Amino acid sequence: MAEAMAPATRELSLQQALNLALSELLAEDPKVLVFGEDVGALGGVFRVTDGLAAKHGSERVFDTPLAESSILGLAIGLAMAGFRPVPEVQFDGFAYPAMSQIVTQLGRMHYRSRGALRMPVTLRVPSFGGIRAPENHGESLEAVFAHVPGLKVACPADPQQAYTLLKAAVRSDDPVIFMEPKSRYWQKGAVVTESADWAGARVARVGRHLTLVAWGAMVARCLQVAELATEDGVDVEVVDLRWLKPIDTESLAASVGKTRRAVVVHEAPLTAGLGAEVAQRITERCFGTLRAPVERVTGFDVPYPSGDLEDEYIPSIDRILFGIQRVLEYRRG
Amino acid sequence: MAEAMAPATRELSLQQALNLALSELLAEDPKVLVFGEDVGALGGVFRVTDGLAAKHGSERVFDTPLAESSILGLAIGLAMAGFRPVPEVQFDGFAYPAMSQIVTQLGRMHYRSRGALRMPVTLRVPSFGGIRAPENHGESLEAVFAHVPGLKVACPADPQQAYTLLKAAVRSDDPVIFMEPKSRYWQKGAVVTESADWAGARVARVGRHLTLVAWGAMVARCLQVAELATEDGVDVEVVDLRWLKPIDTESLAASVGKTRRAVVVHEAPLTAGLGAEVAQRITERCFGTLRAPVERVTGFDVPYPSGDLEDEYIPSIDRILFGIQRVLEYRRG
Amino acid sequence: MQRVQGLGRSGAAGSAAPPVPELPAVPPMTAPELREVYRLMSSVRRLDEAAVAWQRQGILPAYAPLLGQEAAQVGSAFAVDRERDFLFPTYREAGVARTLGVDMVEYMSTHRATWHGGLWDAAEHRLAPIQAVVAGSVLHAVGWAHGQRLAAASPGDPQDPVGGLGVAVAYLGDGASSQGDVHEAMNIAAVFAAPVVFFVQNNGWAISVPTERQVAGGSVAARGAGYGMPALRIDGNDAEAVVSATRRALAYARAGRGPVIVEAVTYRRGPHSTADDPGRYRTLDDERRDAGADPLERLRARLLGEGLANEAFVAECDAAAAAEAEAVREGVLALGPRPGAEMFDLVFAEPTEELLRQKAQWRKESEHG
Amino acid sequence: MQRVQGLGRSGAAGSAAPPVPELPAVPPMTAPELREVYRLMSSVRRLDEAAVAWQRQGILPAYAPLLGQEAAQVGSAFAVDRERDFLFPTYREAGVARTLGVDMVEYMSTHRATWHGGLWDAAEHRLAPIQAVVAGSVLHAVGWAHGQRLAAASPGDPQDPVGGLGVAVAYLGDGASSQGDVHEAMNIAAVFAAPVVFFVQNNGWAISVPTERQVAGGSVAARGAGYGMPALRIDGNDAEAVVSATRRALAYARAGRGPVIVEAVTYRRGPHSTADDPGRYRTLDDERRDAGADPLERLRARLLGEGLANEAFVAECDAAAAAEAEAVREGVLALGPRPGAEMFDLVFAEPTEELLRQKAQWRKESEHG
Ligand SMILES: Cc1ncc(C[n+]2csc(CCOP(=O)(O)OP(=O)(O)O)c2C)c(N)n1
Ligand SMILES: Cc1ncc(C[n+]2csc(CCOP(=O)(O)OP(=O)(O)O)c2C)c(N)n1
Ligand SMILES: [Mg+2]
Ligand SMILES: [Mg+2]
Repeated sequence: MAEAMAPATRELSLQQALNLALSELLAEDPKVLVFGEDVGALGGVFRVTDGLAAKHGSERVFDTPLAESSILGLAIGLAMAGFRPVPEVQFDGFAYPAMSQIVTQLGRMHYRSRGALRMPVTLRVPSFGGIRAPENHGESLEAVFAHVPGLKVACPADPQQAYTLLKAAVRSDDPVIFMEPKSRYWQKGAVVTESADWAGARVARVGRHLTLVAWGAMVARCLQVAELATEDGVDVEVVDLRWLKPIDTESLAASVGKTRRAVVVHEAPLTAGLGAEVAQRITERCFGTLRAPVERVTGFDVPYPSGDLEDEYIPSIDRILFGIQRVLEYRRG
Repeated sequence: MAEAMAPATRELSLQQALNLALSELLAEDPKVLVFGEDVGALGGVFRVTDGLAAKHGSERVFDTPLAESSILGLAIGLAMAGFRPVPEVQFDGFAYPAMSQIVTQLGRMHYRSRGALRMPVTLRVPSFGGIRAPENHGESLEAVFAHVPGLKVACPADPQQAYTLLKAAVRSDDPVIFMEPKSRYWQKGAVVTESADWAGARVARVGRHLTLVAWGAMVARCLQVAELATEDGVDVEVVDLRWLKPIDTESLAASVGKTRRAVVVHEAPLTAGLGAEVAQRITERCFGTLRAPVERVTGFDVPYPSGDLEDEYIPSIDRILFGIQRVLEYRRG
Repeated sequence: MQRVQGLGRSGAAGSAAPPVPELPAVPPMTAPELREVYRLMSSVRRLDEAAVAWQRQGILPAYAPLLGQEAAQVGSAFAVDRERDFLFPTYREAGVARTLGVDMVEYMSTHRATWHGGLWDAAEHRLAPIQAVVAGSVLHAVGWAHGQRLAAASPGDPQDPVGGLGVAVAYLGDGASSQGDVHEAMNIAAVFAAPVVFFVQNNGWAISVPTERQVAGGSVAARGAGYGMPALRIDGNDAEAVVSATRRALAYARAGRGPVIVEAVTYRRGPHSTADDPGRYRTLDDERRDAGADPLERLRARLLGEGLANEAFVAECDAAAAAEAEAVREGVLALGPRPGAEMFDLVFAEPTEELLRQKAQWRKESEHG
Repeated sequence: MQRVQGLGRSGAAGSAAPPVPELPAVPPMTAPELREVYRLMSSVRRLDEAAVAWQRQGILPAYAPLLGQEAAQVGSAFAVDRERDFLFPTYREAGVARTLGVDMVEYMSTHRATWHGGLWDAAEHRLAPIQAVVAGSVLHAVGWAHGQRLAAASPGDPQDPVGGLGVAVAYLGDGASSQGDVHEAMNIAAVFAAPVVFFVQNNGWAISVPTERQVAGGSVAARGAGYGMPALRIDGNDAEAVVSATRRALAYARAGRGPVIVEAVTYRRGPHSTADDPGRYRTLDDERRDAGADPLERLRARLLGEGLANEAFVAECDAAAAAEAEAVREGVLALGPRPGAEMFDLVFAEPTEELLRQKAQWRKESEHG
């Protein structure tokens, strides 16, 4: 334990890991700015920006009026002026009012200006469900973001990934949508601050019989499922996709090339969800070896429901196990 | 020819077919309203609403100020007041400023209100590229719309479909996003006005060796490709998806169950495009009989380009033929 | 159409402020009306305080208190015509719902995480579902209102509809006023002369951001002039001021003359929600200084001072409020989760095969009990 | 913070219009300046008319003429500091681009369908790419402007930055003013005191919709007061009025005092674009009545009338404009399509494997020539 806590390793919650990364980013580059609704004195409704205004100044960490299109528009203009903005929209569902700025402006300004105007913007979006929140506070927009040309999309699953991916995102000269799994903000884990492992997907658990592909809060659930599956003698590999755009197809193909079976899990609705893309990429690369069609265990094609029903909506351990079973029991018709 | 032109059949352009359908809908139901930017005196920038204000009155066919979120917000409020609104956003790219109203309001009001407030709204969206238009006037948003709970999505490929689907959409008590292939507005075809064939997908050409799945302007292109393919002895079936949500999986499975090979074609970018969903549905249903992974021939993951480059971006006949070839030549590795 | 209106022939500069019409006057409130408003405000105060307690007791996962805004909410809803107007609330409108006669168990069901939007019938009660998107329903109000004009049009002069128009009341906060949708709504309402009252509760805060760092110029009502729209900025803690201002605005809109802004200046005495920690952004001293007089106490003092009611009446209101809160508590406790099948069944008016298939799969894999 | 500002202790109603500061005065334009503006306007007029002709000749797929708006465009761009200000155009700003010295072949490349946004270097010329989304870049101007404050902050008083701030000029039309983003931009700019000039060309039309069915109250400038923001509504066909108003606005913003609206009232004499058919929504009589005096002719008459220039100067400007238009025509004709590889190479600053793969596939299956 004493060794595990070497200087560069700390035990942090996902929210603390993000806070630390932001604070270090603000310290290392005077061009970094953090802003959004209630990110200043309040420290954000999830406290991700807690203390940053006090430490780095209220010019560099500032509250905006309540207007998401503006938050993105400001970020784009600030990037044009040479800054490296890290804006926040308070909840996933409030990315919609900013959608025109995200799609037609943020994702296109570098291209439109033929590279004259860089967009090193990292948009933080507390995402996904699982916390019994009000309506439109539990959205999963990854399929929408991943479809938009000119954006990159990252999604950490644990404190280490949160720290490492946020640093990589903010240091990137391209726009990154950074989707934070809000139901995991308070989960603790060891964080190695000098980790250089941030590119592509990540094998979160090695296994032989079947690959579960997930991101965000579903990674921890899939790891639980994997433990349960061992009881039936099924050895599950869990791939944490991490970057939802561009997708690390090589890692998916490597894993499923070995296991020959895959289930992709996400909270977003089924139809046109990112699971279709992941499944199709796996199928394209592993068609000859796949033993069953890739299964999808996802949210349903319904509005994200109220707290009482959210466990019915989010892929449960049972539903993921059913999905695994369908793949294992598949027989060519 | 004289017989084909029986009273109920007319030779109309796609834009005229839409105009006729709207005029008949306005006449049959006093609750139908048509509105948007420049839809009144001007008759819409594509003349789809030409003459409707003069004929049905400028209360029922009216211009709005230049604000797309408002156009949707008005539609929702008018639906709450018992109307059957048929709003237009002038071009695909201007659905983005209305995205919050579309996703969090239009798609959810029926659910949120437990059915007390119906949303019989048909949002007309001139869509897709191919007309050398300015930036953000050539977007393909079907994957985004199809992912949104609470919406239905229709997309006609020719004048007959335009007429029939628009009637079905407006008469539906649910919100329908109606994507009009703007590059086909001036294409003529026979329109049977009493057609009852509007549900599900449609086999646009019967074939034995391979299924091409497409929608909108890509249907005509796939029909061309099918003719060319006969020269190589390949008999291609073309499925016009028509409803992009819900997807008619049965018809896809029936076609590919027979041909055992499929290519899906769309203009939208590859990643997280609707092609992934279509491919995955086919794979789920036909895994045992499929001879090759479903191929996708799509736009690239880049912003829709300027006129000079659009033929490089939109799936060309050559690129679709390459896709067909990859499927036909596929050998299990 | 002369396009350079506002510029004289000389082309001299100016800002071309459009003329803003006057609102009609309304008679002062009667004593029974004032008593009724007091009764409603007592009931709302008790319910609101109770809901905060229920959250602490684990009965509600979260709640957004309206403490201090009772006069604004009860007063505005009291003024409407419950037969023909239609109200569009935010997530902090328990006082509006109660005044309209909505079943408060059905209202609290939102905060109980039973059903987003609440369980009441929005069409029947003429109160739209709870709106979690800030400013999300302001445009709906304009659309609904424009619909009243369209329905009233035909023969007569739409400027003077027979019997008057139904009016939409759009509730919004100071924070919401920053959203683009609010500008769009005000502009369109004015262009269309739609019968809408934009009822702004300026309670000083949008979570942690005070009005002066939110609303340029400091007043939402001040924006009316730019649209040529009448606007009233009133003491939102004075129940009669709220009722009268809303009545004036409603009368104007009802007559087909167009939209009005009413900005009720009040104070959010509690936290933003039960999850909030106001100590991070304001002090107790700030609160004491800024909150002003309590609206319920003010009305009580007036009723007693002017002899419009006596202590017995006040006590009776208190007792009724306590009994009501207790009944609501029991109702809320008895609220079970909605059947999971509603997730699928309530999405569309015309169900799809796809959702029926998904429901069947859900039943097979997840249905509990 | 006193939250009931605008309400007296009595709680009396009012609309609480915030005080609006005065703009600084500027000296009148000099004769050489007026001549330079005339020279630029002649050049822009000729280029614009030529572009319409090129569209008819099939050289350009489409074009958005600015006929009648030369004074507004040249005048406003003439007033800026080309070293430190930054301008955000719409799709109808050829006059602004020309005045800033942008290569007009690179500008016209947009209308040639060569490259969305145009081929000039936006950072170097301090003119953002052409914006096809109505109101799409107004918020960028506010962000860029806020960046000037942040950069200037540190030691000194940001209210009085050393040497003055760079100012963003956001161009928008009367139609654009209906968009929510414009309100958001004005509100935030005022809250942040960002150095922005909102330069509105109110040309009477948004495609087929006249200003009076678009802009409630009739004036965009009239909205400034609600934000506590100075606003000028000027004769946008009077070149000197435009230059002076823009200079006053720039001086105010440059001094760190905040944003300003300048509404230049002008007229879109031509169609919305070469694809438009104005005969469907306005008559030639309307046009004659509403357009007012031609801005180029007005300035010419003034220069000649006041002896600030002679006929030879006018002829020289004409000749130069004609030669320039011919040179641009040749340049535009010589514009080849951009290499398809740019579709992939210009998306990101840091390329991705995925796009390299897609580019390779494109090369294999589609590359022509
Ligand atoms: C579009 C949107 N953005 C952000 C939020 C998160 N949020 C909920 S309430 C709130 C503050 C609202 O302030 P105001 O409009 O003044 O209303 P109040 O809470 O004071 O009643 C915020 C930022 C939201 N619900 N919707
Ligand atoms: C967001 C958006 N909606 C609609 C359009 C289509 N459109 C292009 S120009 C225009 C009218 C703009 O009017 P205005 O702002 O007055 O500028 P003007 O054309 O008169 O210069 C419209 C509706 C668009 N480009 N962007
Ligand atoms: Mg507030
Ligand atoms: Mg205009």
